[in-house]
Amino acid sequence: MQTLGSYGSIVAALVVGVTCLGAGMFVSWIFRPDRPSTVKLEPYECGEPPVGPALVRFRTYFYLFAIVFVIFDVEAVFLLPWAVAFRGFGLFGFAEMLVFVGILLLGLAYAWRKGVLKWQ
Amino acid sequence: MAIVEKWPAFTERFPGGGLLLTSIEFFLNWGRKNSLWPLTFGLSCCAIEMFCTGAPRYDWARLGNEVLRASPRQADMMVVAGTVCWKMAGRIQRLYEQMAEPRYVIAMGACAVSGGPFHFDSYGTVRGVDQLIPVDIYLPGCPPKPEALLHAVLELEKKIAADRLPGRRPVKGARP
Amino acid sequence: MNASLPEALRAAFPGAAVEERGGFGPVLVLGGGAALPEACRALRSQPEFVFDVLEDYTALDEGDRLQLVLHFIRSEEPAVQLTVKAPVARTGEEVPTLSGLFGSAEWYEREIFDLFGVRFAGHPDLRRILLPEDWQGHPLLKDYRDDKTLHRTGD
Amino acid sequence: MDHDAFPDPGSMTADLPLVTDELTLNMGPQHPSTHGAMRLILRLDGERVVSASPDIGFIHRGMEKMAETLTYLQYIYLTDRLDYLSSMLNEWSYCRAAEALAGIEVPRRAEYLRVLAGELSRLASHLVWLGSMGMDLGAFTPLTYTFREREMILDLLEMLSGQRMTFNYLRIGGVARDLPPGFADRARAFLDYFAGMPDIYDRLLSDNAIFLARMRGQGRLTPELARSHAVTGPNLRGCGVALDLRRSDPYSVYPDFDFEVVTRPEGDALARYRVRVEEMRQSARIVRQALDGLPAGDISAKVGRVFRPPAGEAYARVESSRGIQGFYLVSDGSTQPARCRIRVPSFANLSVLPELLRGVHVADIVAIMGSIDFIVPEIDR
Repeated sequence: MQTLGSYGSIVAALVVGVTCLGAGMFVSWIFRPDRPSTVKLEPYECGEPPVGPALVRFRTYFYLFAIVFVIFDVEAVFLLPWAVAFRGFGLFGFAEMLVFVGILLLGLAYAWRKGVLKWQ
Repeated sequence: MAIVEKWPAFTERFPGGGLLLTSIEFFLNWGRKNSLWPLTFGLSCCAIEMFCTGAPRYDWARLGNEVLRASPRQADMMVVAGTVCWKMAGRIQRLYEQMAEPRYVIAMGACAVSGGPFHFDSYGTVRGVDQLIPVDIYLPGCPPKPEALLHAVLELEKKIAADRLPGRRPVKGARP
Repeated sequence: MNASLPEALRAAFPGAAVEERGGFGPVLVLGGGAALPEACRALRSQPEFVFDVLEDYTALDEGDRLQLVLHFIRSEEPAVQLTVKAPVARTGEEVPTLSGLFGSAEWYEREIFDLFGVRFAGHPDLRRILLPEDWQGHPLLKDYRDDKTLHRTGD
Repeated sequence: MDHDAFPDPGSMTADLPLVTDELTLNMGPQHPSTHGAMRLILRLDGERVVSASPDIGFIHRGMEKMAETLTYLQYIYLTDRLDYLSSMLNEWSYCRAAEALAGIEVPRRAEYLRVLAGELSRLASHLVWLGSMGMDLGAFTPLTYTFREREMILDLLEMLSGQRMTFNYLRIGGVARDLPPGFADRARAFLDYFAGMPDIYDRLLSDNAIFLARMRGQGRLTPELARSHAVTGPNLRGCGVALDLRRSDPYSVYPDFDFEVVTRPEGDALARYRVRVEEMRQSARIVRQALDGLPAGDISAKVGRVFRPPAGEAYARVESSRGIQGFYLVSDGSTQPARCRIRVPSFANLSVLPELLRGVHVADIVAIMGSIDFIVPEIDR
């Protein structure tokens, strides 16, 4: 493992992940009965035959909500690796992250002021 | 046609095949019978007794059906708890069809078994849910006490334990 | 107050018969279904009646004709009860709806139509409320034969 | 001048109304929060409800027709299947109607036993409501608490009548059995244990910030709308109208008991919730007074084996856990009623739902329906 350096552990983790997932899916593919019927494939609506089209033009408001969520979700993704190696950065790393979070807080304040978070 | 319809019959012909298949069946059935997720499907009085079975005193989570699933896609067992009427009949069939295989049905209460107190004079009641969907366990009582429902689930587990993979030769003398 | 209710009824509704009945309040028998709306409007608005809650609205099958039965109470004194009856022909008679006066009448009338077959003129949404849409016949009539073949699993 | 043919680009800003379609959604017969098989056809505009129309009748067994083919005594056990959470109260209104038909005088001890069993049954019904109300809003803990207390009540009622939910305990003219030995002190032990429970429910739910935020101001019911739709019971008392048959039209031996009729002025879901939790305390008080003041005497009036009331009609009512529950019996002198009309509180209470749900968010539908506390088999009969 010495020669592979730190990448070896990443490859090992990847391999173990894929094989476990693959094995699980393979076993279930072998044993599961597969008898599709027209009623089974219909969308489930509390026991009713589905009524009305599902592809309906939603209000644009759902899209705004989704975007605000994605922004802060991505922020969390960046926070995680930083938080793991937090000890090594010292004051500089901390300040750097403060600036990053600060900019996003600015975005949140703007969204809040514009009333995006309030459902009309 | 799923692959599971073909390979058991194929491996049965080999000398060790039968042993391999029965051990596989044992593990499959052991997994299925100990995690029967019931569909929340209460109609009338028996539904409240089903809640009591889920409540702390009788607690059918001990038998593995902890999670009461609202949608048939994630449910294994449908407990028909209450009076089945003609207006609901079509919906019950649709819900049963939309459940994933392998699925099991417990007809809980005299109403679901045979129309119960409404067997004779009611114009709106289906005399027994087995006119609509195949039923595995019939549980009498009006309403049956939670202990009786726990007993019904145990009987269902015995029945699941005897399940066999599709395509295998039937065991001589076994119940159909 | 309660003792004079039958007299007040006789005074207000000369054409209708007022019967005394044990502990459940007097019975006002109207001439026919057509007299219902203004009778109920009077019962609700006039100061000596103030029957503002239509507690129950149902029908009876009396062989040759049906009888609409309405139970009224006063929300201030629910002890005071009043029953209003109105004879209706078995088929073919359109009774004017009360859903304008009382919100509860809308569903009660749908149920009477569903189980007795009495049609209500001016009802916003007169269709079956309890039985499936394609059910034949009106079950609570005495001559209703429960035909087993009718029952399908149609939804 | 075709200049106006093209609108000024500046005017095409974002505030043009974007037409979006309405989504029709089935909150169908099989749904965890419709408290039974009741379908709600929702027309939604995004998160807001445009209109909601209930579709009922999925558990319509035709019990009113069955009464015409069963004798008076045979029908008692069917009345338990109406509002099976508090079925003693249904039996009570049916027996009162039959007794009024035949003019039977019920002895005082039987009346006390009926009050005792009825109030215990009301307590059990409110406990189920509280548990499922919490579960509807996502709180699972209240269910485990309330069902534990309810099991104790069911043990008491099982001791008394032999059944947990469908008791068949009352008879025309009295009750079927006297108190079993040891019932009184077991009941008192339960009452002492239950005395502190409503405060625990308050800590669990009533003062929970999320619960308050979801319940306060939802489904506001005005007294006029309630009167017009003949809404009765805790829903009506939740909007300030003190209409409780036990006090306003005192039947049976209720004048001997001292309890308060609980009302709240606001009329929203939280007010109905507080009315019911307070009613639990009142019911416990009544049960204790019934136990202490139980008179001696026989438990049933003399009624012949064949009950054949004179021709006539009677309409008797009882304050059930959901409202005014009454039976309108018309007898033609035979052993079977000519007509048995069941006046059911949930039918009227549900008819007000479409008005309450107009313009509401989808998530609040569950809170409002839970606060109205209707039972579907009682609606469909």
